[in-house]
Amino acid sequence: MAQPRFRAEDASHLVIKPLDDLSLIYHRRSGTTHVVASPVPEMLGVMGGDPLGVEEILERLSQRFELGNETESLIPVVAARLEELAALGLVERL
Amino acid sequence: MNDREDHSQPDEAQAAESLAVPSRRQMLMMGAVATSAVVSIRPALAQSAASVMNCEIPVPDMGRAGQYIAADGRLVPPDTPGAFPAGRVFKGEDVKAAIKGRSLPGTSYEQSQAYMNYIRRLQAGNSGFTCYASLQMPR
Amino acid sequence: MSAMLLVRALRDPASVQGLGSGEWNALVSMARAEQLIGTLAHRLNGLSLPPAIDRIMADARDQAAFVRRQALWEADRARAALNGLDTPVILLKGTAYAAAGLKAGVGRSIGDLDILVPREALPSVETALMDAGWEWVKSDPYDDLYYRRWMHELPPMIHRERDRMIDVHHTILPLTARQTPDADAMIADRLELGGGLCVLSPEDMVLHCVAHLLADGDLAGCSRNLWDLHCLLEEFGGEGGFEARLESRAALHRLRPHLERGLRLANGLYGAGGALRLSDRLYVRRLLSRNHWGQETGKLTRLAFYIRSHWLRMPPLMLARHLWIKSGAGALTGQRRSQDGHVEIGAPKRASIR
Amino acid sequence: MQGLSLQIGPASFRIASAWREPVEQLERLYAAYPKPESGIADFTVRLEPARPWRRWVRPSVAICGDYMLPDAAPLPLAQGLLAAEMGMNLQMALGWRRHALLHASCVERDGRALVMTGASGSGKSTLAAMLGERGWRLMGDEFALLDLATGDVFAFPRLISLKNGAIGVMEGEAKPVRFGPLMQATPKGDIRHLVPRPEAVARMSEGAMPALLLFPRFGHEAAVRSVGKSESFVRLTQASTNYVALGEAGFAALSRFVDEVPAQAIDYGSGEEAMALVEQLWSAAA
Repeated sequence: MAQPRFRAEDASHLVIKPLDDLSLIYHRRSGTTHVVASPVPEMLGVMGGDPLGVEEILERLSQRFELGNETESLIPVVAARLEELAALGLVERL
Repeated sequence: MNDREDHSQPDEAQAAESLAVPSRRQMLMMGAVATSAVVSIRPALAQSAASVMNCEIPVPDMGRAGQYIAADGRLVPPDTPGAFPAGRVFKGEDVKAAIKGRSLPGTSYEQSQAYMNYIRRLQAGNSGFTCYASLQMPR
Repeated sequence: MSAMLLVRALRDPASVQGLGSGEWNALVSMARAEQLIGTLAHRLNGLSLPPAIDRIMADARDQAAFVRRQALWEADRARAALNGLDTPVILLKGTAYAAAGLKAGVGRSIGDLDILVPREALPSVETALMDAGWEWVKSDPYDDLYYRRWMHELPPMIHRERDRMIDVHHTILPLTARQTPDADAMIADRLELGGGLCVLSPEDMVLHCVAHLLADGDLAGCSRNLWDLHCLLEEFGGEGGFEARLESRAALHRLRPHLERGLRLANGLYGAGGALRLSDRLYVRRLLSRNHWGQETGKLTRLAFYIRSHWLRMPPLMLARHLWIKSGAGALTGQRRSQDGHVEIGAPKRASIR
Repeated sequence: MQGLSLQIGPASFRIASAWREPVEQLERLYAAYPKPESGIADFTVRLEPARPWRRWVRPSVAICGDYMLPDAAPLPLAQGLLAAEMGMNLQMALGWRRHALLHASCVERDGRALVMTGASGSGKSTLAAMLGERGWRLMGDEFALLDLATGDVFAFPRLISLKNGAIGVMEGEAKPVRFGPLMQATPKGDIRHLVPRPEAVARMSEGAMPALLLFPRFGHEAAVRSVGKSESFVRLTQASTNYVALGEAGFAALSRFVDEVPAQAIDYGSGEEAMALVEQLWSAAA
């Protein structure tokens, strides 16, 4: 089976406000407020409007951030966050 | 395509800016697979009574387990005369039926009345409160 | 004072300009009770109104915008959930009017999401929705069996995160009803909105509205439904040959008498006027039964329409059985779940009510 | 139906009752409050017999109006005043859209507001009532109204609803003429209403800049803990009945509020202890 690809909600639909350790995201299309922890805002940031697989997203994250762990071991983390975001409509599974 | 919002579109560059990363090569906490990274704000109470057909109301809540329920619904020490032992969990729909006059399942009439009086006294912050309050919502 | 005040304000917004404070108070309460406050607020937009009324109407427009956003998002979520099924998903009622940008959707209150799918797709739709977080609301086996056997929809489902209900229809009237609309034809003639969602054709949309108004419910929320019908007729009526197509379509769905009555009522109350038959007067009385405090009046008329609604849906013996079982659950005296007359409210806290 | 109209802060009500008693009580207790501008009310509250015969036989008051909870339990006529108050609160909780409505008490000094929120039994209402007798202007014991554009807080100074132990405390602070009837064994225990001081009513349309947010908790040893912005945010959304309905405007107002207003959780064991804590935190925030 081909790797699933995801596209983030267009940035114009999101209002992001960092507060402390957590950030708020107001999602205009749904009218919902989400309180999010890293790496969610960073993932949405690097995804832009592109359809991406898990590994591509991780690659983009690693270009901008020090990730600490081997990227290989972070694949399930990013995949889990994508599923979570897809259920909320913040990313769309393509 | 479904997005026919009335609000004015924000400045796209500005929105992109807010998504941008503060500084390069910053350490990013990735968290663990099983740890959810999102809490969505829900209305202070569920909008529809139907939504709580599956919800439950513990009598009493776990923090006060072991106490008995007096006829008027107050929590009293175990073995208080006239009070009923508790430690039961009722489904929202059973409570809803009880609001309309039935007895809670597996209880005598007086026992059901006592438990219902306890439930009616629930305050915000007690477990079961949201369930009970939303049972009273209009459909 | 009756809800004629509300009907007149909707039909001819300029007529409100002479109202006194007592009439304004009555109008606001009636419009809220009939779930037409958002519609009224849009109708009155731009008129010179007392400042206190301006504020109330601005609130109602904001609330309508919120309800609309929520409804369209819910439709989008259903789209995402059913994306992979290769089955048409047709929006019905308020969400359809809003998504298609129709006048009937302007300011309208919208409750549950109603969708129509082919009957043979029901099992896969059910599964896909449950995979995407919807779950059953009812757990009473009689209710469940009743729905599956006799109703035109699956038992209602609710989304466990968003607390929003979805009604999945496979036709537009209960299978027990005396009319049998041709659901296959409705689905075949759907209009694509783009992005994977559809609405009914104009003729079928009008006929669904008529069926919903007259052949299905007990006329709860009928003022709003009749306003929908009026708006649809006004919007589509300009298209060449629409009336003729509507009539032949009504014949196909066996809804001609309903269409005729619907046209008379919509014209009589909201349109240019026209002759009402004697039997229409009972409907009008039902529609107008509100006093200036917003209270329901005309208890007997309401009861008559409640019994009628069941008569229309079911053969008599089945009706007797249904009412018997339901009366145990308090359905005759308590609140019935209106077809889409969901009271749109914010989120009350019991803690705040003392 | 008997009726009266009244204005509380920015909101106005038309109240109809099938009985005279609740109307007479409201007329006495709300005597100093203005009537709605041009006679038009934002909301209608109706006190109706729960069943037709309940007008006369063991009269039972159903709380109805523009916004309703159909399953809400009716009250005996002796608690008709409470029914009216509940009816007005219900209209605000379900229908108000002009401000972010926070389930919080609020007092003002020097143009700046102290907002207190917490679960029932936290004592926020009693604390506001006490402060309102001790040099602060009471803005409300139940709802604080957050302006969506300016971030100011506005008052909703309805009658103060004193419960159980708070009744005795406040009977020692205010004159008897300011009290309503004692209603015993209501669904919320004993309740007695207190008319706010004349200044609170006279200045009820004046807003104030929020300067401090407290989460009080009664029944514990005195303690102070600072509350983070995101925790405040989540707690305030859960204390707001209209946050979600307000959409982006609500988001902007509430996220700005938690960003700008310092927040602290306080535990206290007595009213006097709480008064001292509040004064101390207030001077630190000033």
